[in-house]
Amino acid sequence: MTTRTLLDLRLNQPRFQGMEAGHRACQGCGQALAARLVLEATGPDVVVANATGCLEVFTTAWPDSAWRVAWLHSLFENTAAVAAGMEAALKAQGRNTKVLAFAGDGGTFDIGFQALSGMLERGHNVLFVCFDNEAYMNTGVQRSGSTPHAAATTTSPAGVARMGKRHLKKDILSIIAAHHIPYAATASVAYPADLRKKVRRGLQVDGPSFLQIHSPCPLGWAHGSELSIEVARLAVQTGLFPLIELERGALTGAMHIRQIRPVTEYLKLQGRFRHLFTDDPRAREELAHLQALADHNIEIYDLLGNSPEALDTEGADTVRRGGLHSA
Amino acid sequence: MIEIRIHGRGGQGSVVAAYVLATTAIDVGRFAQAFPAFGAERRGAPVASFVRIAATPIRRHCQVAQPAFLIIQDETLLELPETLAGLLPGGGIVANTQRDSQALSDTLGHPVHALPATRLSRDTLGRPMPNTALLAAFLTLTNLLPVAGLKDALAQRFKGDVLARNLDLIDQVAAATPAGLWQERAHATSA
Amino acid sequence: MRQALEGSQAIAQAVALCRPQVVAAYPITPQTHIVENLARLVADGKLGCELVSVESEFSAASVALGAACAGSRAYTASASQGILLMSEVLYNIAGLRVPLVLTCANRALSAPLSIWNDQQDSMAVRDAGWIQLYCADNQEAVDITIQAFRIAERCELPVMVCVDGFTLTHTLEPLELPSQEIVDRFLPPYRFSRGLDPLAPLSMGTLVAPEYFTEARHLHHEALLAARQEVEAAAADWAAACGREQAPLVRVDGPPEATIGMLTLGSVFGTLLDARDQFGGPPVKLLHLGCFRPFPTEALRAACTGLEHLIVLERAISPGADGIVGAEVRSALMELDHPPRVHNFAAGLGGRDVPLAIYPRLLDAIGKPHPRMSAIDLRPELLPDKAHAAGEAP
Amino acid sequence: MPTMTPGAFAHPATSLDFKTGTWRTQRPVHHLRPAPCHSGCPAGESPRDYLARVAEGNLQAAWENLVAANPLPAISGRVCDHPCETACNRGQFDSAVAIHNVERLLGDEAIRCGWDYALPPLAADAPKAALVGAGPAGLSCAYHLRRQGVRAVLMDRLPVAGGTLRMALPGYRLPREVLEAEVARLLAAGIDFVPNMALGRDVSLAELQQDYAAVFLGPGRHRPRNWDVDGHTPRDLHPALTLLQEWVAFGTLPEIHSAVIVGGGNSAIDMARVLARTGAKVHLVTHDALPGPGVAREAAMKVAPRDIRAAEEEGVILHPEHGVYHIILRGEKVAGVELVRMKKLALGNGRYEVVPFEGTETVLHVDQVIPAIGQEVAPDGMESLLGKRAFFHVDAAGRLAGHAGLFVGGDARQGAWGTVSGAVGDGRRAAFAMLAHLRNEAAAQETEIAPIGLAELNLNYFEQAPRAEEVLLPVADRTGCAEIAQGLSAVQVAAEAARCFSCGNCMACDNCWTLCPDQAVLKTRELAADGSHYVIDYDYCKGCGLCAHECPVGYLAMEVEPVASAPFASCRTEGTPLDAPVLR
Repeated sequence: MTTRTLLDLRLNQPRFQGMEAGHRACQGCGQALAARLVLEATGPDVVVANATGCLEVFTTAWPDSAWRVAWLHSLFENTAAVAAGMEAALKAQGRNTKVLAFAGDGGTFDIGFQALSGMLERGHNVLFVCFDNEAYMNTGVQRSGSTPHAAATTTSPAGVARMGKRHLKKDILSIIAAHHIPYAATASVAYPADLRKKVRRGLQVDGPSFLQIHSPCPLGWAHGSELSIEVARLAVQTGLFPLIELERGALTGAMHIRQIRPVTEYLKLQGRFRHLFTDDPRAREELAHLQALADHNIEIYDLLGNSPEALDTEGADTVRRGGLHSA
Repeated sequence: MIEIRIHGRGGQGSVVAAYVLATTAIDVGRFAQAFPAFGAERRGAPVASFVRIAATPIRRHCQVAQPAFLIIQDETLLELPETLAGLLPGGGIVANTQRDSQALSDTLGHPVHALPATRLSRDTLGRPMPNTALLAAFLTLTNLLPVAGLKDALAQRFKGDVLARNLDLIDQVAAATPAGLWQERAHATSA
Repeated sequence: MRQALEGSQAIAQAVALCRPQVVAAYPITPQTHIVENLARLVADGKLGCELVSVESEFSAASVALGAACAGSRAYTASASQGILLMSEVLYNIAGLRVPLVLTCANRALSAPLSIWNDQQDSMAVRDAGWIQLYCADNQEAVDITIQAFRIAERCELPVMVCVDGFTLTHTLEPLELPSQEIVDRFLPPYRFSRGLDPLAPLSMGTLVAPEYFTEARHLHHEALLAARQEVEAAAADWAAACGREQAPLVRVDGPPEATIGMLTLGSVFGTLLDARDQFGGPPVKLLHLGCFRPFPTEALRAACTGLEHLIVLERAISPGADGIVGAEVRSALMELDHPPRVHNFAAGLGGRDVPLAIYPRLLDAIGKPHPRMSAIDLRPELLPDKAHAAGEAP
Repeated sequence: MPTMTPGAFAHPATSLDFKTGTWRTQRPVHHLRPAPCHSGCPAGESPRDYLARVAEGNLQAAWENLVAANPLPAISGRVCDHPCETACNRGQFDSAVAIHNVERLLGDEAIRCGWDYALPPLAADAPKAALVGAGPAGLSCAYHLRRQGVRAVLMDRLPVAGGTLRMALPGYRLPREVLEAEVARLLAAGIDFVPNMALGRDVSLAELQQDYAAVFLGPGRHRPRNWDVDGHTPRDLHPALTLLQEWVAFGTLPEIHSAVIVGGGNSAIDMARVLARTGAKVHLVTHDALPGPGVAREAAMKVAPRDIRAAEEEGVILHPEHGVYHIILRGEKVAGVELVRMKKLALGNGRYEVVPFEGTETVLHVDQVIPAIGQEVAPDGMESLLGKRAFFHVDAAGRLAGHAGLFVGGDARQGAWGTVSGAVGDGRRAAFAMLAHLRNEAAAQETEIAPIGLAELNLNYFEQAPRAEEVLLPVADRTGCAEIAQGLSAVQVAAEAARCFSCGNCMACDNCWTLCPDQAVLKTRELAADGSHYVIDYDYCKGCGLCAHECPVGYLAMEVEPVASAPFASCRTEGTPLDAPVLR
């Protein structure tokens, strides 16, 4: 019987560890977890184009890098174009290494959108993964196109004149779907098995695929670092972040909600919505507005399950002794 | 000119502490400068911030390499070598810890004033924010600036109940700290 | 009255005093606090302007251009990668002779990526045709920002106010903020002669054929050279209004009989002032270049007459060239009867700290052979061996 | 000192050089805690652990874990009132795990497959102990002594072992062949059984104490307590125990048309059911309450809820929280009884007092009253020890004050559980006390750690799932001694094992490993030293608390980061072997 060193054990884990320990993410970072889960599903034969942002900054402080996969960070706005270039080169060399693009919500919804649309329109065989933590976190929580309505950030503060962000969270998935790509889906760190399944589906299709992963940020959303999974799960169970799949623009899959939770259960855990719980009439109006948005999602994506299913919001994360070997 | 370095963890208000200390100095007619160790403060990661206080305008814009005093917001940082790097011989350390000052002084080889700032702030402010208590202790020990100045500086940032609790905390700590214990050390380095 | 303010906060307050009507905001370290403070003022109803939270710096400059052309005083701020992303728009704004003010919180350029301070970003767009003013400290950042609006609107040229990222933007210092009355008297309401007006519908941004292009570029060049007088006039009027002495083109500090000069841009100037007092040594004239575009050739010649050695300490390197500011200083001083020998060094690249001890090292270096352009604070031990050897004097 | 690379590229996984562990102010720690089913079990079983073995498909390993505490699972699986299920956390989620059915199946499988108790061979000079009374207490104590390598000489006044199990438990609850098979296997495993040896008659206590350094007394309670109401007792008064023993032995009962059984224990319920089978109209009166949520265990009937339900189904009319106020006699013959409502009220010092309520009297016309109010210790051979008392006063480990070397367990003990599992537990605790006595060491103190509650589990990870209910014989067929409860199948038992929350112990569900944002939790195929399947790498763990929050079973808890006494304590480099988690 040998006493194994920690490092020996770390190098022999049953799943591929695409991102190693020692990165500088904040405690409880949803994005760090999401990135590792993605690479567990893709495996090592990938090349990654990564946008500027938290993920890129906390994994590659020279001379250290947390990545075990081939990885390139160029700029904030050109990730999809860089990925397209990589895909073209690999196609020219006849290699079937998969190309992944990693970006935050800023790098996907806003500054990187043009390059993304171009890549989708040209049909490059790339899986674009957006880690959506709903604001510019690396620069200290400024509002982005993905920030939810009424959420407070440093550039959409809850002030006297306004209750957090005025505009709505951009419906990026519908815009992506309008490019009629083979596969586009949303996922959440609260449902890792579902997330990994969708990554594998993204890789299998021939042509561009898109995955938007809800990744809580304890710093930006202002909740305890231990609550990241609980918050992510409630986002799905309230209908505010639906887990859906679109193929060629049509809705082909959805994780049904077994027991719909009111949005207040999700909002009250987060400091970015604290101003909605004062006895200001506008706060009550904004809470009603967010509930209406959730109800709308449930209706148009037909999220309410009529009977308990194995993979609905209560069943998908059910644990089994010995863990989920396959997922 | 006096140079002070404040050590904490991302999210513990080390930068606010530096700004409040410099604001206090400026409000009482002194010249001062405060800035964070520039970098991505990750929640939980060790961070430092710097304060310079002087009688004449401070024109330099560079890091503090040899501080005269340290303020330690999280005692686990005492275990990192870089925390004490460059501290002037005999430089005083105000540390947020339950441990005994003398024991720490012997171990670290510098005069240490220990106070349980986290507990004090949790009892009085209702949440663990050690910076106000540590600043109050520092000013009482060094008489560098009047403690009343610190209260005015906080009045610019907080109001209502939060301000009242902070002022109460300052009085508690000032009363429990040996006034002027490091006064001559503060004087010597400010020449 | 004297207040303790963080650099970014002071700049935001200065901008607000100038009553901008459209502010385009996009976050990038270390500039973000400026747009955050402006957003806080708007959210609290203290600043009545349209805050446009754009999706990238390319759009930040474009929104500002559109607003200025449509008749509103426009402002935006950025840094490093953001400046490069908007560079196409920067050339466009200058070429269109559109007045607006941009704060550049100086930060190194990628690659490799750095979020820390040096001046490679503003230097990279020195030929965009903007007026570029550099601030030695946060008081200058306040004063020059306010002057920038008047300079821009009188010269009909955009002004880039360069402030060292972190070392100034994130440093809290005692600052004087002028009253709203003083600024309103100094800065008249925004008026743009060629503004888009349905009643006088001009066409801007036309296609210019070879027959006419040179003349268009010449007018732009003339305007930029003439802007020197406007920069000085603005400084004089502002000094009178606020009571603080201004040094618009070249600030000189040191005994007239000194034969050694040391020139730099930005916050390192304050460090050199303190260092000279601390280390003493031969008399040294310290120069701060407050205006880099238009290049203040006459003012520089006047300041450098009698110098035998002029150390130019830059905060950026143009790879493969003999310095940026150094090269321009050499060419400006060539026609002097006895031009000083220019010793060109860079320091503090990518945020490396520039300590007081840089002063004696510079004085020591000019006594020995040194490359035409090199980083005085290089750490050879970090270099692979063969490049290390090449680092010696040629 | 790193060397700058062209374009500043970095090599893969070099972040491992940067130990983020220094960021922690709290750390996750594996915290093995007892589950409520263990704390609730008088025999000291840990159902969570053997349910885990069942879930892993290893029934023999499950049985071996079970018999480490209770050697008679086939019996207790059938007759125990399973307080473990009342305590089961899952009871507050949907429905408790059917632990007693799992226990029964394991016991039956052991008998069917002949699994070996694997008692260690006795050394030549092994110490020896004598045990009086081969009931569940005696059997358990002998077994546990033999497990510890002590020769156990078990004697009983009857020709066969089993005690109350054999004499008073009807076949429909405990089939004779199951009782005999399991007791026989236990004795055959290495216990010297001496039948027809009555204390006081064939051997004296003094002789025993002379020959054996340690003596265990487990005589049970076999003398019916005299019962009267205001001094009146009917002439033909038959205590339930004697009638029951007669029925169990010979299947005969006196001619009774209607009767009131007085008492709330198992013998009262069994007497009522046996009598109901003869067509008699049977009432059961007890001042105990019906067991259920919110009813204190001391105030409730000490009978498994399923047996109470069965009695009602078979026609017995229950009158809980009632008492017999008068017996209406015609001469010396019973004509009826006057009942009154009563309640067992807690006095505050853990004792209870029965309070009758005037104005609630009713009359029942029956021709017989049968007291089943429990029995007392038959004092023969132990008169000096008992004195006037009805039971032995001993400490938790069965030590009799003032009589070193003498130990008592089972129903003969004051405050006894009155159940099989209680007796088995007494036997085990006494065995360890005797072992300490034989080796003249101080007895080990059993520290009670609070079991883990529902609030400390993360219920998001469990799904509602109905409890497998065993089939019962239809009422019409409950005539002879055919076993009524049919137990669960192996498939149903596996499903129940899968429903177990595994409270307080790792079930290797991978949550901590999957959800750690810093790859600071590493999965081990082998079992780590602390019995879990994961190792926490404190070089990198930042103490965010996610793993502890998302651990379904509450096995991970956060504790304040211990500040090293000497500052600059060096962090562990990855080369050094682990200290805590040595992998086996």
